[in-house]
Amino acid sequence: MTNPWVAFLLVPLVKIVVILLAVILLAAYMSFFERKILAYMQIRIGPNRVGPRGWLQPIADAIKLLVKEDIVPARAEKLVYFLGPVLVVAPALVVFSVIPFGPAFKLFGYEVAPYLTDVNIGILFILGVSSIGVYGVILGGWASNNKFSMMGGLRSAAQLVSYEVPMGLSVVTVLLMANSLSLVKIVEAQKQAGVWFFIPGIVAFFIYFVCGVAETNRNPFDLPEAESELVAGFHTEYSGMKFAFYFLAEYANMVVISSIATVLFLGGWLPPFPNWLAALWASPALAWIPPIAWFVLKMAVFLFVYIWFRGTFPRYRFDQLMDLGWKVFIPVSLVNLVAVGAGVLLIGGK
Amino acid sequence: MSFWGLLASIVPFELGQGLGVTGRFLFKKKATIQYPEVKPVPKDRFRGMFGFSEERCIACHACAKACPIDIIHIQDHFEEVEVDGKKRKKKVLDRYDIDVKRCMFCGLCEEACPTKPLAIWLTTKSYEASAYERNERLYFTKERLQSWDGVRPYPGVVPPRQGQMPDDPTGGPAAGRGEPK
Amino acid sequence: MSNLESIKPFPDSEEMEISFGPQHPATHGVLRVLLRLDGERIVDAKPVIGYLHRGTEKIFERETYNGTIPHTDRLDYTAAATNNQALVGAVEKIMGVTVPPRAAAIRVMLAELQRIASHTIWLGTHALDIGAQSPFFYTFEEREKILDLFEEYCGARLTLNSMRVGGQPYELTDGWVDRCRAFVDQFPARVAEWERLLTANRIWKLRTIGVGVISAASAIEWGLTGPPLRGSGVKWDVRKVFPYDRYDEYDFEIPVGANGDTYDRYLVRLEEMRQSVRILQQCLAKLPDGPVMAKVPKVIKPPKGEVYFSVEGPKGELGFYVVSDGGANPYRLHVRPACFINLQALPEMVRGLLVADLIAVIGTLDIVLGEIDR
Amino acid sequence: MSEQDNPSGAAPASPQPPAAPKPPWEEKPVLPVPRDAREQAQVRELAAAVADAVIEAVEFAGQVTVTVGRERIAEIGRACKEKLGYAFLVDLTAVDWQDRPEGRFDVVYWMHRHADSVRLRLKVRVGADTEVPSVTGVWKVADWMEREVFDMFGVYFAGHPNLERILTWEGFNGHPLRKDFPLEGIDTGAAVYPDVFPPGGGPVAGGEGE
Repeated sequence: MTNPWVAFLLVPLVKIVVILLAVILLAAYMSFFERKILAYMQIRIGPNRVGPRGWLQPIADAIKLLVKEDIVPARAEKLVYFLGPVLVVAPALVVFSVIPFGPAFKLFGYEVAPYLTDVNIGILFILGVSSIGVYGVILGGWASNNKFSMMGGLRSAAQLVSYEVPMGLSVVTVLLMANSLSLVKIVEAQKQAGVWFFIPGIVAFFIYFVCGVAETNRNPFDLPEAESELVAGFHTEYSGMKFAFYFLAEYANMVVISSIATVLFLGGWLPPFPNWLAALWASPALAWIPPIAWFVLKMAVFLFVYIWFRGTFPRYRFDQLMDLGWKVFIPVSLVNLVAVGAGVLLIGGK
Repeated sequence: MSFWGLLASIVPFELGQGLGVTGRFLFKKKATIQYPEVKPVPKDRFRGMFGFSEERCIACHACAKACPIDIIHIQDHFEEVEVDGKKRKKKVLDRYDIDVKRCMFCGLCEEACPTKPLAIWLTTKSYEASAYERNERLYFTKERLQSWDGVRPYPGVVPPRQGQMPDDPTGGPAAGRGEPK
Repeated sequence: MSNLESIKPFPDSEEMEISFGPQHPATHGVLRVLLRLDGERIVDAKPVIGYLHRGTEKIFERETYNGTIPHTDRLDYTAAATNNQALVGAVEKIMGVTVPPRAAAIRVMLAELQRIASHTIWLGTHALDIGAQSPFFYTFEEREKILDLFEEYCGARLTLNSMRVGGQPYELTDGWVDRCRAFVDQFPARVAEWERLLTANRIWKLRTIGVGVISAASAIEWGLTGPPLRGSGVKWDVRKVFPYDRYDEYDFEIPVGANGDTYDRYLVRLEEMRQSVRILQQCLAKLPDGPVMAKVPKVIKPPKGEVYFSVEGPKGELGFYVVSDGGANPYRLHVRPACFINLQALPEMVRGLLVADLIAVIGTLDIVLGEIDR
Repeated sequence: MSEQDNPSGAAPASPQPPAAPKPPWEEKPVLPVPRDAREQAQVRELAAAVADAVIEAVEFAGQVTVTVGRERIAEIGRACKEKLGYAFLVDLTAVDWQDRPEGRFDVVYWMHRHADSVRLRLKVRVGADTEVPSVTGVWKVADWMEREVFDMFGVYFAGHPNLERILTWEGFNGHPLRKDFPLEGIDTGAAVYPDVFPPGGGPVAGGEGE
């Protein structure tokens, strides 16, 4: 740390730009991969016309959405209609500020951490900020002045609120095991414990992931935008850049959920199986792989499962979704919380 | 309920089974045909663009009568032609128009045609007859019917009157078609 | 009629009217359903149809009898062969024509292939409505194979125009039988694959079991035919009751459901596909030789009279009522559309359910607007 | 080929080869002829169930048509359903005989009995401006069928719960399946953008939509 200006201003600024660009690009390419993988599951080829094998498709989509006419329904509530996409996309991007993509490393003599900041209440911050997104959805649905949008917005609100509870409860089990709210510390705790938390917290892991699918409104919980029922749900009336914001937010949220799952349950940037295959881990064969690659790999597995779900499952009905959330996941995660707590006490924990 | 039934009702095995099906399809051969580059081959009996031959046509109007939606318009007159030194009256076509934009490609005109080989047939394997302006481009006079101005013929198909006459539908592509009765 | 108190837990709540369609992704075309909703619960539904009305029955009156066949292709455009079969059957009945056995066998094969094709579309779209995307593509792949067979036989894939009064216009091509057999042999495995995706799936079961229930008695009362009727447990099939085109020579079962809900209708249709495969195998095994066209006059002029003839289409009983005044054009040619009459029971079936169930019920009725609106 | 013949039919309509070696499809088709069916079991049954119901009974191509009085159709329909077991109304339609003196329209009911799988056709003759009693009270399925007949022919059904147009739109002028309705249709005044889509033609090249 030679120059404080570099440490306090330049490094965070560069990090912000890099993370933002990376996330936006990732979300855009996420849509590309989704289309490709879905197509391959459905014996099709998928986008393959723009660029070599279709690799420039997301760029073309982005340009199309940018230059598209931005239609505002005549009887929409203009300000709120504008606010909706902003409220959705901003929290989705803000959350990335606390996600640790890897351990700190040295670059040109500076200590650089591949994350914007390590807040000691990181996980609370994420839960808090990401729930703001629901306002964007419900306000956008209401402001469109369309009955289908309205229903989509209401469904989404109910769904997000009910699935936040079991999700939070399953996160708490990890906190019990790691004894910290900081995401970096949680990863380090997994390194110390020598076991990733998805093994002791298998139930919590499962609940977290399913609730994450529900939180991001993805199949089989994609009711707010179920196109066969509600046309396109809350974003029926949105077009152009505003629609792109909703779209971006959905994919960014998927990345958020996957990366949190990676951090909490799959050991973040740690190479696989610290204790069982310690020899392999320590061996130079895997050592050359940068930690951030492990993180991305694990995240990609989650994202693939997201797409796989979408390619396979039918959709729940709204009341069945609520049943599942309140009557299954919340009791199970409560019991699981108690069990994990007891386990931590018995083993001695910290 | 047996133990396994209970277990199956809690653990979603059957969802995993479904995931297995879609997962397997990930690696299967894809069904997509890259259309403009790869053209699907129509079958021999495929009813595509019209083939028409003016010299075979005897102007009997059977096709126009058979057409369910009356899109074949024929006008003719008699002319004196000298055949083997004898003067004979012969029907000459003035107009043979098909309003292809309304055509259902049902093939009833082809079935009604009494000449052998047929004067009008649809087994040309050509299907790229789309146009930007339907009223002009998809109205085929007898000249256009024989030159296929505006139709992209299927590779290997020669428009009527260009080069040689295409294969006779009675002897060529549609061989084996059972004669009614 | 369901009782309103049980539907409306909050009697003071305001009802919302929503126009579901005609431009809606899940109404299978241009069906419009006027819904009165209490929250998401359907208080009343009123189908509004006619957006695809083309006056087919009026057009029939100016055509010759063979000229009407291309128009029937466009009624239920997912099942052109059975439409053709019903029409030529009606005209043959009023003419007193007997079809040669080979022609009848070809008709049966075309009709059963068409039934499979129609049911595959139904399965794909029904699953897509309920949210499962992939079966749509898997089923359409199979359907393409059937359409290839149709194309090879009669030159068209969708609007077949494949039958004539008195028999069949074409002989089978060389190798058609082998290709058909190849298709038929691999098809049951594909059905089993689709079943692995859906039949045991708990989400699919949640969405379909107990949804859109109609009892056997009220199914008859509402005039349902085809799989919706059989799903309610009524063992009734025109192929068995009034065997046409020598259907009595084939050995097949009529699958029936028990509860009359969406899941039962789903199972019935899947089983019907397997039974169609069975009929096809029998057809291919003992395809009779001989002519494919009976001796009929060139200009068809039936005697004065009236005749109704129906076949078991993929959607239900498809009938044609021919009134002839002795001329070469039908005096009146009325279609008894299966979808039109099946759709009529929709309000009865969805009252008190949720919007999402409406989609499932529309899907399970397997309507085609071309036949409803004519 | 076997059809929906009545087992009680006196003679099957489908041609029978008269012990000739030629199969029926190589013979000229034997046209069915109408014959009186008053003595057939189905008609007798009906006559026994409802007194003086049968005005005329004809059997043609194995299908029995009974003409009944217009005013009594609902009553006869109910008797057919409840006493004779015709629980399933297969079809209901109308035929326009434009210049017939005894009433312009035939309204045709085609019923099915599940017990022995026989079908019976009822027919009433209706004048241009007389009403027919609705059978929706007997068979629920008749609801849309009667609406369709009303829409297409302009036959009014008395006692129908919701007699409105079904295939054409509310306010359409005329009844398309009447013989005097022009085949090419009428000017309904329903052009959406008359300047872009002039009457009598498709869209003009280069025209701009709204």
